[in-house]
Amino acid sequence: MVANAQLLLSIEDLAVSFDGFRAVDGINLYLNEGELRVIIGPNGAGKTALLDLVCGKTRATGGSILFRDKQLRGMTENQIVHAGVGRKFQAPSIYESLSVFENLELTYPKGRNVIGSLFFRRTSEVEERIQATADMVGLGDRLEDLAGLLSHGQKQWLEIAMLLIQDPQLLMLDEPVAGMSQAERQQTAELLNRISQDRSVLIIEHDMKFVEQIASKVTVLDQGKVLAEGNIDRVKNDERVIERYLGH
Amino acid sequence: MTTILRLLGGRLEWLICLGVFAALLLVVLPLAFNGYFLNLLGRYLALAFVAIGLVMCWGYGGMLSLGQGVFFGLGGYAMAMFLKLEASTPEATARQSTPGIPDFMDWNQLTALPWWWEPFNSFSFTLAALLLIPAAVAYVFGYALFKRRVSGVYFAIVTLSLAAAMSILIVGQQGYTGGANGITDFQTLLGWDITTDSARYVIYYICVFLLLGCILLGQWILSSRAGRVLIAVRDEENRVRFSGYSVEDFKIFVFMVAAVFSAIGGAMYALQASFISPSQVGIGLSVELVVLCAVGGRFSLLGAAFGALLIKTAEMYLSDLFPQLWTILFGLILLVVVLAFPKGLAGLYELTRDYALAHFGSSQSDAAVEEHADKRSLHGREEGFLVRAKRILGGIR
Amino acid sequence: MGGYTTSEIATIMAMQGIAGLSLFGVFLLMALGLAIIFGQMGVINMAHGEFLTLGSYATYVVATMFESYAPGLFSYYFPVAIVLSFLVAFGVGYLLEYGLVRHLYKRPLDTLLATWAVGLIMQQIFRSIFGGRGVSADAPDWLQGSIQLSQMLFLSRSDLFVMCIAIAMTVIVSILLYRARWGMRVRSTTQNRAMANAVGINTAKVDRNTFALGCGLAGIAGSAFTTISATTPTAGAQYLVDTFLVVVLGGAASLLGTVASAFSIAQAQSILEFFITGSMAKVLTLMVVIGIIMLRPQGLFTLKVRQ
Amino acid sequence: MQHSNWRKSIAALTIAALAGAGASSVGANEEYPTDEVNTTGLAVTDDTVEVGILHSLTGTMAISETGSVEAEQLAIRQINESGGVLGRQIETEVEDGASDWPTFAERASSLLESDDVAAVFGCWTSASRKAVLPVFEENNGLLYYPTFYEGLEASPNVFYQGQEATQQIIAGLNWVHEKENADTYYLIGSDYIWPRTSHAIARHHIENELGAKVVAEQYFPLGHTNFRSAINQIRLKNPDVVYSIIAGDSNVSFWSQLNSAGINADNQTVLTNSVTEDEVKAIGAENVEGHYSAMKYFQSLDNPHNKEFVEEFKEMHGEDSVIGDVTQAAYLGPWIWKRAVEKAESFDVDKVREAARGMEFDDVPEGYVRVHEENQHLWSKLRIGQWQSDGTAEVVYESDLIEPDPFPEDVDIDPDEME
Repeated sequence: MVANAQLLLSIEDLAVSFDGFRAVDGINLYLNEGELRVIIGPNGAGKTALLDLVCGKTRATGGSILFRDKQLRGMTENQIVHAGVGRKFQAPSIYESLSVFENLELTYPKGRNVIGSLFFRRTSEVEERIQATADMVGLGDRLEDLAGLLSHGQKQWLEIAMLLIQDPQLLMLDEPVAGMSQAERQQTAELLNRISQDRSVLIIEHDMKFVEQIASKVTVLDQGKVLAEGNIDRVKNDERVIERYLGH
Repeated sequence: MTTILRLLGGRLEWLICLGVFAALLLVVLPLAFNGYFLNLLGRYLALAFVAIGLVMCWGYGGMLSLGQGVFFGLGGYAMAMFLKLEASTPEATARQSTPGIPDFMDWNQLTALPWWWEPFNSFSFTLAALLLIPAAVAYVFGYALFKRRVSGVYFAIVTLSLAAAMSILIVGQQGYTGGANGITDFQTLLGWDITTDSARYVIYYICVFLLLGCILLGQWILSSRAGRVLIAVRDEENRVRFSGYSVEDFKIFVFMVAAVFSAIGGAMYALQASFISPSQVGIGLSVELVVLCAVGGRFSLLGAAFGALLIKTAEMYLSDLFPQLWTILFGLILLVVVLAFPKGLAGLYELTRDYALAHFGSSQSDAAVEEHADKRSLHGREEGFLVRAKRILGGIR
Repeated sequence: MGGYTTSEIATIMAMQGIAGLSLFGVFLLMALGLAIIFGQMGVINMAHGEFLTLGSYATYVVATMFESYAPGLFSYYFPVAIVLSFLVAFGVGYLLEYGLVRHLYKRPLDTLLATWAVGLIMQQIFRSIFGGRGVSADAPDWLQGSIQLSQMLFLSRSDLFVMCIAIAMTVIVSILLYRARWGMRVRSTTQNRAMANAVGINTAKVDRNTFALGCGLAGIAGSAFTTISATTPTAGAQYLVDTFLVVVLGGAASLLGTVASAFSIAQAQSILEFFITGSMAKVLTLMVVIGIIMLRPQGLFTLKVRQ
Repeated sequence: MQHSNWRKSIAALTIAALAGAGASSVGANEEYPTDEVNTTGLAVTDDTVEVGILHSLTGTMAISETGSVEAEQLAIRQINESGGVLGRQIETEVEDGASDWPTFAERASSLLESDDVAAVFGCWTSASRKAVLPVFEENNGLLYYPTFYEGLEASPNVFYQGQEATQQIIAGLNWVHEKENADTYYLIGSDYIWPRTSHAIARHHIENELGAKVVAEQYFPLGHTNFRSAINQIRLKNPDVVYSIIAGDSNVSFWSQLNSAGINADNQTVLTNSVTEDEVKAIGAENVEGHYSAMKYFQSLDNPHNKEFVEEFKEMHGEDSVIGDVTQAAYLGPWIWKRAVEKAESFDVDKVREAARGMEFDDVPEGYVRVHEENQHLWSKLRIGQWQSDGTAEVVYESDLIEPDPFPEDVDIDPDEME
C-alpha cells in the first residue's frame, strides 16, 4: 500500500501472542479515509484479535498502530475512543435495562469524565442529535422503549447508532449481520453504505454474499497473517484463499 | 422547588421518604429518648454513614469493600487525636513523667509528642485530614486495584486484608496509637464540654444533619449521569469503556466518596462515643457494616441508613435480653435477606407499597403502567418512581 | 542485623527455615480446601474457618471418647479423629451447598455474605455446646517431643505430623484434580456449565461434591491443628485472612501456586519474626502480599490466558 | 464460711439488719431510712439496693470473664443470705459487654444513667476498663475491677482488687533471680498494654536493680498460635530465665510447642504471671509441669477461709470449676463494697469511698488484704506457685505484704528497642 495524504490507519508488523500462541503475527494493514474494508478469514485467523488490538482491548506485543498521527499502542480504551475509533462487538452490547434514548444519551460524547458526568444536562441539542441518530438506524420511534425489548437486529442497529452518535473517524464492526434475517441484512447493508460515506469502516464478516453487497476491497487473514488483499473479485479467485478459506 | 426536584432526578416519592426519615431523626427520636439513648442512636447513625457509602460503592459500583472500617477508623482516629490532645493539657496530665502528652504515650515511655501528632493540635487541620487522608488512601488503592481490573471478589479480599493489617498495626504501635485500648477519655471540643447532656443533643443534631447532607449528596451523584454510568458498567462494562469512559475513574471516584463518608462517620463516632479503638478498624466492624448495608438495602441510600439504625437498635435491646440467641438471630436475618430480599428493607418497602397500591384504589391501566415501569427499571424502582409518584398524586386527586 | 555474627545468622536462618516449614504445613493445609472451593468454583466461603473449627471439635470429642471408653487405645485415636473430622465437615458442607450456596452461584458477593452469616451461627453453636473457653485434647505420646536434627535444630513431632498430612492431602487433591475423571468434571463445570451439562455431567452434583470436599479438607486441617493450638469457637476464623491471601497470591486456579505461595508467605513471616516483633512481622507480610496482589492480581503463578 | 467470721465482727449490725429486713417487708427501713442512706438518687428502696455486673457473657472474652461473674454472684448471694447491706437485699442487674469495648461503655452508661446502680462489679481487660472509665468518672459511679493489670491508673471511681504490675513483678523477679542466680532474661508477651508495661517494669528492675541482662523482648498478636520463632530465639540465646506474659488462648500454643520442642522444667526456668488455674485447664498440666506462676492467689492455698470459699464455689458452679487469681479477686468486690457501705452507713458513693480506704480484711480466701489509703488498690502478698501434674500449683514462695504502686517512678525504657 502506498502512503498518501488520505491514509487514516496504518497497522505495521502488529503482533500479539498468548503464552506462545501467536494470534496476530506481523499484520500490515492500511486504511484510507472514507474507505470501507471487510476482513474475512477462517475461524482463529486473528480477525477479532486484530480489532481488539486496535481498540485497546488487548495489548500488542509488537508492531505499531498509527491512527492519523497518533500511536494507538499504549493508549487506554477510552483514549482511543476519544481519538475517534469506535468498536462494535460481535454480540450486541447495549444496556438492556435502560431505554433506547438513555442508551444513546449515555454514549453522547460530552461529559465523559467524572466531573463532566456529574454536571451533564439533557439539552435540546442532545435530544435532537439522539433523534437524528436513531432515525438513521430506523429506531426513531422506539426511543422510549427498553433496549432489552428490541429484536436482535434492532439491538445491533442500536449499538451501531451508539457508535455513530460519537461521530468516530473509524468504525470497526465485528460480524454485524450475524443472526439477522435476510431483510435485516439488506437494511444493514444499506445502512453501512450510508454511514461509510463520512468515515472509514472496518468490518469482519463471514457471509460472502453480504460482503459482496458492501465491499470493494477485502483483506483475508489466516493464522494471524495477511493471506491476500484486494478487490473482492480478485480475492475470490485467489487459489490460496479458496484453499484456506472459501473452500469448495 | 422544581429545580431541586430536577436535581434529584424528580423523584417525589424519594423526597417524601427522605422527609419522613428526617422527621424521625430530627423530631421523633429526640422527643422519644433521653440524652443517654440519643447518644447511642447517634453512634449507630455514625455507622449509617458507612452504609450509605457502601450503597454507592457496592450497590451501584459493584465493588464490595470489606475494608470500610479502615476509612471509618482513619476518620475516627483523626478526630480522636485532636480531642485527646485537647484533653492532655499539662495541668490535666501533671502526674505523668512527661506532662502535656497523651496518657498512653507516657505509659509507653514516650517523652515527646511524635511529629505527626503535632498538626492535630489544629482543629482545621484535623477536619481537613479526616476528609483528605481517607480520600487519598482510597485513591491510591482504587488506582492500583481498578487500573489492573481487580474484580469484585478479589477486591473484597484485598480490602479485607487491608483492614486486618491496619488493626494489627494500630495494636502493635501502641505508643503512638494507644494500642488495643484505643484512645479514650475526651473532655472538650474547642473548649466546649462535650460530656454534658446538652452537648449530646447538639452533637446528635450535627450528626443527623451531616448524615442527611451525605444522603442528599449521594443521591445527587447517583441520579446524575455518573450514576447511570455506574449502572451501565454493571450491565455491559465493555460498552462503557468503548464509549469513551474511563471506567476506572468512575470506580475510583465512588470508592473515594464512600471512603470520605465513612471517615465522617468515624469522626462522629469518636465524638459521640468518646472513644476509638482498633476494633473500629478491623475485619469485624468492616464486615458488620456491609451486613447493615445489605439488610437495609444495598441499592437505597435511605434504606441502608435506616437499616443501620434499626439493626443496631434492635441489637441493643435484644442482645441484652438474649445474649446467646441474638448472634444466631442476626445470622438468620442476614441469610433471609440474602436469599429472599436481596434489596433489603428498601425492597420490602417497595413490595408492600406496590401490593397496597395494587389492591387499594388503582385501576387496571395503572397496573399495566406499573408493570411496564417495573420491567423498565433495573431494580424495580429506578425509573418506576416517576410513574408511581404521578399515580400516587393522581390517586390523591 | 542486631549484632549477630555470620555463623549465628546462618544458624538463625536454618532454625527459622525449619520453623517456617512448620508454618508452611499449617498454611498449606488450611488453604487446600479453599483452593478447591474458591480456586476451582470461584465461591468465597467465609465460613471456611468454622469448618476448620468443626474438625477441631470433632477431634476433641473423639479424643475425649477414647479417653473415657478406651483409654488403652488412646494413642491411636488420631486416625479415627481425622476420618471423622473429614466426614462431619464434608456432611455439613454438603448440606450447606444444597441449602444455600447453590442458590447463589450467580451472585458471588452474596455468597460471601451468606456464608459469613453461616460462620457466625456456627461460632455461636460451638460456643453454646463447648463453651467459650479453649479446649484441647492431650496429644498421643507419639506426637509429643521433637526430633533433633543438629545441636540447635529441632523439629517437633506435631509439626512434622501437620506437614505430612498437608503434603499427603496436597498429593491426593492434585491426583483428584488433574488425574482423575472427577477433576475433569470439576474443571469443565467451572469453565462452561452449559456445555458440561450437555455432555452429560451432572453439574449440580459436581458442585455439591466439590464444595463438600473443600469443607472436608478444612475439617482435616482443623483436626491436625489440635496438636498445635487450642480450639475455641473463633479459632478457625483467625486463619481466614491468611488463608485467602495464600490462595489469591498463588493464583486461584493453580494448586502448585497455592503450595508455592504458602511456602513463600510462611518463610517470609518466619524469618521476619526473628528480627522484629511478631506483630510487625505479620503487618509487614500482609502489606507485602497485598502489594504483590495489587501489582499482579491474577496471582504469582497463573499463566496469562486469552480472554 | 466468710460471713461466719465477719458476722463476729459486725454481729450486732447483721442481726439488726436481719431484723430490719424482716420488718421492712411491711414497712419502711427504720434503722437506716432510705432518704438518709441514699442522698444521690441511687436505686435504693427500703428493702433492696441495685448493683450491676458488667462482664463479657458472649464473644472471645466470655471464657475469661465467666469465672468473675460466678464469683461475684456467689459473694452477692452470701451477702444476701447473711442479711444484705444495711438491711437491704442486693438485686443484681447483669449486663453483657460482649467482648466489645464500645459495648462496655454503652452498658456502663446504661447501668449508671438509666438504672442508677449503687456499684458495678465488672470489666476484665484493660481496654474495657479504659472504655468505661470516663463514664464512671462523669457519673461518679463505683467500679470494682478484679483483674491483675498494668497499673498506671488510680481513679477515685474504681477499686482495684487485682494486683498492679509492680506487685506481681518485682517480688517474683527477686525470687527467681536469687533461686536461679540468673544473669540473662528473655521477655515474651502478647502485644498489648499489660504485657508491654509489665515488661518495661521488669526490664527496668532486671537491669537496674538485679544487675542482669535482658537478651530479648518479643511480642506476638493476641490469639497468635505459632511460637516456633520465639522458641528458636530461646534456644539460641539460652537465657537463664524465660519471663512470659502471654495472654489467653495463645498460652496453649506457647506451652505445648515449648514442651514438644523439648524445653521443659528440667532444662529451662520459665516464670509467668499470666497463667492461672483457668489457663492450665486448657494448656494441659503436662505442658506446664514444673514451671512457675507469680500470683497473689492459688486455689490450693491452705487456709480455712479459702477451703470454705472453694467448697462453696464448687457447690454453686460445679465440681469441675477451677478458681484462678482473678476469680478470687472478683469475689472480694461485693464484700469490700458491703463492708464500706455499712461502715459509712450510707450508699452515697463519696462516703463509701472514704469508708473503704484503709479498710482491712483478714478473712478473705487469699489471707489478708488492706485497701490502700490513696490509690484504692489492695495491699497484698505475692506467691510463686509451681505447677503440678494434676493442674494445681504448689506454693513455693510467699512474699511480705506489698504496697500497690500503680505509678512506678523512672520506668523509662523504650520497649521498641530490642537489644
